[in-house]
Amino acid sequence: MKKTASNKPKISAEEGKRLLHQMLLIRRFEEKSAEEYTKSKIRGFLHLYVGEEAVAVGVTQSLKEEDYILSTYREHGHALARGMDPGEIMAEMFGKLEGCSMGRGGSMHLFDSKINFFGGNAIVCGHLPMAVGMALASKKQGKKNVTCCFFGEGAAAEGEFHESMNLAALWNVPVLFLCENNLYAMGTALKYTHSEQKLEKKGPAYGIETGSVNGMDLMAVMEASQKAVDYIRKTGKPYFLVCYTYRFRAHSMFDAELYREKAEVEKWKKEDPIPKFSEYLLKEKMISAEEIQEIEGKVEREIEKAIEFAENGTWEDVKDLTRFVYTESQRS
Amino acid sequence: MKKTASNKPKISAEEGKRLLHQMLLIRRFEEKSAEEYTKSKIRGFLHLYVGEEAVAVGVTQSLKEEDYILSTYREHGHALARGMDPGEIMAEMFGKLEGCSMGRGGSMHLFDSKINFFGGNAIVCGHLPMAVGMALASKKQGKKNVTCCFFGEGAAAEGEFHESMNLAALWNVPVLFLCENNLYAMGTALKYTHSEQKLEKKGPAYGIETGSVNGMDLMAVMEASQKAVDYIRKTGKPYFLVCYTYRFRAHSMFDAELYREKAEVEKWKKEDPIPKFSEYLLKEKMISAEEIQEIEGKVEREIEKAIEFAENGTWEDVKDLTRFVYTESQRS
Amino acid sequence: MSKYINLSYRDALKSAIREALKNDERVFLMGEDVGHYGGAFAVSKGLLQEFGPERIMDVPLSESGFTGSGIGAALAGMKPIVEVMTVNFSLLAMDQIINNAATLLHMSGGQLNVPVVIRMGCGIGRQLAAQHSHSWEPFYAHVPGLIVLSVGTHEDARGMLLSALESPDPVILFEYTSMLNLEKEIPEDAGAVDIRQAKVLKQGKDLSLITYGTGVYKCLEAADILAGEGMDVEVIDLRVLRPMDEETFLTSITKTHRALVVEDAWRSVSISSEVAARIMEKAFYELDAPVERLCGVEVPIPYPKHLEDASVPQVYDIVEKVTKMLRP
Amino acid sequence: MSKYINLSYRDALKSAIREALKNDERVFLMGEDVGHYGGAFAVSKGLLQEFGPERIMDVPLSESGFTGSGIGAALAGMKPIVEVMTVNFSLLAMDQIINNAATLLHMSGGQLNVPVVIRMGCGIGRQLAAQHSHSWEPFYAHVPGLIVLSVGTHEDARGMLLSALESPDPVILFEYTSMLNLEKEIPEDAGAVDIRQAKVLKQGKDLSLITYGTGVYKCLEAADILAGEGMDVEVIDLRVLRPMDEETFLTSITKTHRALVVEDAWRSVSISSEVAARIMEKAFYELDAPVERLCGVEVPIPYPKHLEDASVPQVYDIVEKVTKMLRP
Ligand SMILES: Cc1ncc(C[n+]2csc(CCOP(=O)(O)OP(=O)(O)O)c2C)c(N)n1
Ligand SMILES: Cc1ncc(C[n+]2csc(CCOP(=O)(O)OP(=O)(O)O)c2C)c(N)n1
Ligand SMILES: [Mg+2]
Ligand SMILES: [Mg+2]
Repeated sequence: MKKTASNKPKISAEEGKRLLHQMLLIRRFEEKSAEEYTKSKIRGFLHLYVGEEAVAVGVTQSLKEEDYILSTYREHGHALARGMDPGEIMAEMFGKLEGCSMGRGGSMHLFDSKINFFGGNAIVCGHLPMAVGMALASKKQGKKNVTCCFFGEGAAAEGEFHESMNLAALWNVPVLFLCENNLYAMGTALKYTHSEQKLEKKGPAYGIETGSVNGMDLMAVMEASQKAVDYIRKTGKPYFLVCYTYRFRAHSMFDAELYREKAEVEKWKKEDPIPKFSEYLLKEKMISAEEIQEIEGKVEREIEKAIEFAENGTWEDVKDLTRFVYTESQRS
Repeated sequence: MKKTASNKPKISAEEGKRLLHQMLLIRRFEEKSAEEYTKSKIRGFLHLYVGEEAVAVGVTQSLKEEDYILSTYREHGHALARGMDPGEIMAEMFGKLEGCSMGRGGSMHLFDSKINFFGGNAIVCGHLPMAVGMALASKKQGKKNVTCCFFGEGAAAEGEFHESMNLAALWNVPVLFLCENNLYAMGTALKYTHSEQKLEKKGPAYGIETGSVNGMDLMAVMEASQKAVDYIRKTGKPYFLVCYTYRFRAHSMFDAELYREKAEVEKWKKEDPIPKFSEYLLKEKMISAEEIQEIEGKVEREIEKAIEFAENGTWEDVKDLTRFVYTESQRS
Repeated sequence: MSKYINLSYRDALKSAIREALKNDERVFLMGEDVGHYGGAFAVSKGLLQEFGPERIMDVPLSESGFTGSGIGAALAGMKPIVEVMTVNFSLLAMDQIINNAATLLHMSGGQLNVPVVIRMGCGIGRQLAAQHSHSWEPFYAHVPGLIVLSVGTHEDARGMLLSALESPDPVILFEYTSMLNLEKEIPEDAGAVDIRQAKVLKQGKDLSLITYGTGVYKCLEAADILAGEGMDVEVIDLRVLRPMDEETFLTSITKTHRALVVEDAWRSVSISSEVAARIMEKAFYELDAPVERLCGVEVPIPYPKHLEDASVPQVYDIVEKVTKMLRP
Repeated sequence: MSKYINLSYRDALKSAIREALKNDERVFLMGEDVGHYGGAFAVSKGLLQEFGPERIMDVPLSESGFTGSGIGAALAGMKPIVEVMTVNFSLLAMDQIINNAATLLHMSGGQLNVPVVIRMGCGIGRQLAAQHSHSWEPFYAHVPGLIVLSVGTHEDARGMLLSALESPDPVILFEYTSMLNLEKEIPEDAGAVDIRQAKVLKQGKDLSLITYGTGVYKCLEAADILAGEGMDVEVIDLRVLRPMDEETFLTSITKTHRALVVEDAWRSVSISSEVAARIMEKAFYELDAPVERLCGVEVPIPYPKHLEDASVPQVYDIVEKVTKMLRP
């Protein structure tokens, strides 16, 4: 990603295609997951990211390999954007040993330490203190990496948000607090969650540099997160970035969506980041309709491969149930 | 307390004497407590309020009998200002059955439901959620009372502060969050506790009406808290008031005060609210030097009486140890 | 004689909440997603529409804050039902529950009652993995000042909440999410139940199966199978995990002289440890063999079905274990 | 042969922290008031001056936040020593400790180690009343994934932290504030200790006294008195509350055939329940009498000295109980 003078990201055609591919991969992956859920191949809680793809894809563009990422139970998008293997994610959700967490975690607990992806955390807001600690470690070790921590606007009501923001700012550690404000925490609308609904007003209460951005606009997210990450790398300080977004699907597969109007969802679908970005690429002549079809085709094959990988995976032997309760060399 | 047009409190000589008496009662009570501690009559943790008297006395002036008060482990001042019997407090600290909590609680756990004094809470910040709940109850019951919740600036770093502020504002409940910013949480200075040291910047993050005041100035505290309480009574909404104050003594009797300079303490002692208020009364000719002596004498007698009451108290029978683990009529 | 109706565990819970809300205007329900969403597990579905937002309060994610608020409201004369979505999240509210709710009465010398009822979804069985599947009854059963109830049957799903609301002291109510869809017959006029005693659900003379929660129906089923093989076991639902009613199981042992304790919770420092320890202390000379335990495997619960199933005792494990104990 | 030196429990703890900080630059201490104040109980007094604020970090009141940060730092290659001032406040950090520290390794399929050491002041004895006096070892001992150590002796005060820091898995270290000023002789070269096994501190043949924490010196004292009366009891310090070493006490019982478990924690669902249950399961036929328990009274600890003392087993209670058991 190059910058113009105005700091606006300017992308090449090639980059544009790569970004579109990433968003489409997430979208189709999620749709496929829902399908596999109805076939009972995937069980437990399944939280889909459909509609929010521009956030994960946009933010990860500004991150380097050595940066740490922590996310929530709605993390397939972040994992894919980070470059986790779709097959390993699908296998994880199938509960297979070949899954990224050996099938132990399922949809909510994707971990892949080799790409510095630290979950997949399902206690809302429980990973924020850890993120601060990882950034603290980086600082102590003289590393220059950033810790990027995704969480929802619902999470920001938890006490741990307050404690983590304060600690990060007190300690001056390089963490990006990335709030995905999709307006709902399960079925609880923003107005029932926060007395001050403009979440970006919360940063200054900790003296933390703060920004907000339209999370349905990939280029805007890229720009805002690049700015945030640049700031963090330069100063070593935390940054709070609020992305306004929306999930098109239910909270989880259990959700009857009683709490919002269909019309509201439809209205937001007009902001769908994928057609929006495709149109931009088309308009800028960086892509052709055929090329889009090619990408769709590629994504389809990748997902087929992922399913195949998952299907062919193996079940962990029941006798290994207690492996890794403690480190193997240590205790049985 | 009458108001002038400018909303400044204007007090009568009689009120002035009453207020001075209250502050002196707290001061001498605390000094006596320290003495009794060294005599081992009082044990456990003993947190003195010396230096902060103007806050407790100032704030309670704006409260009515039906209002609820919750406080911390540093609560003798609040209890006395509220009108709790000094003898019952001293007996409590002596561990006697005649103490306000039957001797079960000691210095950190003064309770007196007949004057709506709800502790004496020793988990830092643990009483804030309860305060919000009590205010919520008032609202549901159509009561017009205010819940006043005292806590330190250290407490404001806890997650429960964040959650409580948010809940109170979301629910519009009549609670006064009264932050006594004495610059230290045990030995941890404000700058190590809060990334944003201007605590009054935290109110707006919740959309809560916020004020701050010099907590060493009784009249200023009275004015600020009256304004806060008026606002709460009128709107039913919460208010966040930060009082800047200082404790002259150690955090508790265990504290060697390694973390601050003697000179700093001496500097603050020049702001001592008691001489300051006495001088004001003298200057305004509302009191004479002899009358101040009279008050001192009266306070001395009250404290003697309190000690006597405590000394003459009885020890709870060991066989009653498990009383009130459950309500008596319910379980043994 | 009362008529019987078929009811799901969920509907039994819900009907109790409805009745409580109707009977006493001090009662209100607060919790994450209890209102607009209809309850994370649809237990409170429709109640917002019926009772309005003052009685059915959606709260933000802030377990400590809203649980503490429930405690405060109880202090000030209300009768809040606080729903902590699942026990897994209750750790965030544990300070409020233990340091405040369980402690205030004693610490204030008997002045302050905290009549709050805290409901929590509990247990394994929906493949929700290591942060959503725990059985943490043992934590709360350790704490004096709390009344800890385990809703192991449909009668109790219907009745325990109503009784809990009569308590002047804080009650923790464990509801088992894996049982929500399970239907059973209960008397049409079922209502408040005793919340002081364990209950013998099936008489037997060969061995006492002592359990609670999801163990109850599993043990009853096992008892049926065992009966078919000529083994006559007694099934006891502990129901009240604190203060524990030991009379019921001690009496049982004077008849059967053998016991197996079954629970989903992790084995060490658990309800079953306590039961075994009490039998040891008070019925040692009645025992023909050591009391044994079938508990959850000590592992953060894994996601895949076969591993999840293997993490807690199943009916066949119970049958096998009892058979071994009776026909070694 | 090594020389012996006289050391307070506090100084033993402190010397271990100092040594750890010196030996490994990944080690740092974080906690409320560990720095400028010198530690709530003066355990870390002077260390800030010696090691500077990067290694001795004062943190704001935010138990969940800083404990979680310690866990995160451990994940990222550091070796943090987190001090939670006392176990009473640890409820605020319990979600981090259990849902993260104890769970991540298993849940990630073995990828993520959390080598954090969490120290907590624990126990009764300073008249700090109901919110500051608890013995909550049982909560943590219930949780797989944690290693839970109880520092009952000066050797362990000196050595357990050093060993804990070698563990790739999270360790909870309970230190007893009532023992801080107590001086004992320990070998001058005392260092790291085994953290897998219980320890027989005194041999005996008439009865096994099984205990931990503040119970250790109390039981040793009781054993002395009992010896004077011709009763020869064996004293076992459990030390490792999780994973519990049962071999040591089971072996002891094959010799003594009688046991009394002593602890300050509340009786129900406690360490002693677990010990009794295991003896029941695995040494039933060795027993000449039921295992008994002397535990904390189930009450939020009251402030006055006489009631506080009455809340936990004292030496004379132990002597009395053992005497009753041996000479009924
Ligand atoms: C501590 C905790 N409380 C409750 C839950 C149940 N829960 C799971 S997701 C969720 C909503 C979170 O909303 P938000 O943070 O906005 O993230 P989103 O799901 O919208 O991405 C809730 C209440 C949980 N997992 N953890
Ligand atoms: C949750 C919790 N953590 C730690 C403590 C120990 N502690 C008692 S008072 C205190 C400092 C509180 O400072 P502040 O809130 O500013 O109140 P102040 O004592 O200055 O009045 C600490 C750390 C506690 N009681 N509760
Ligand atoms: Mg959301
Ligand atoms: Mg302070």
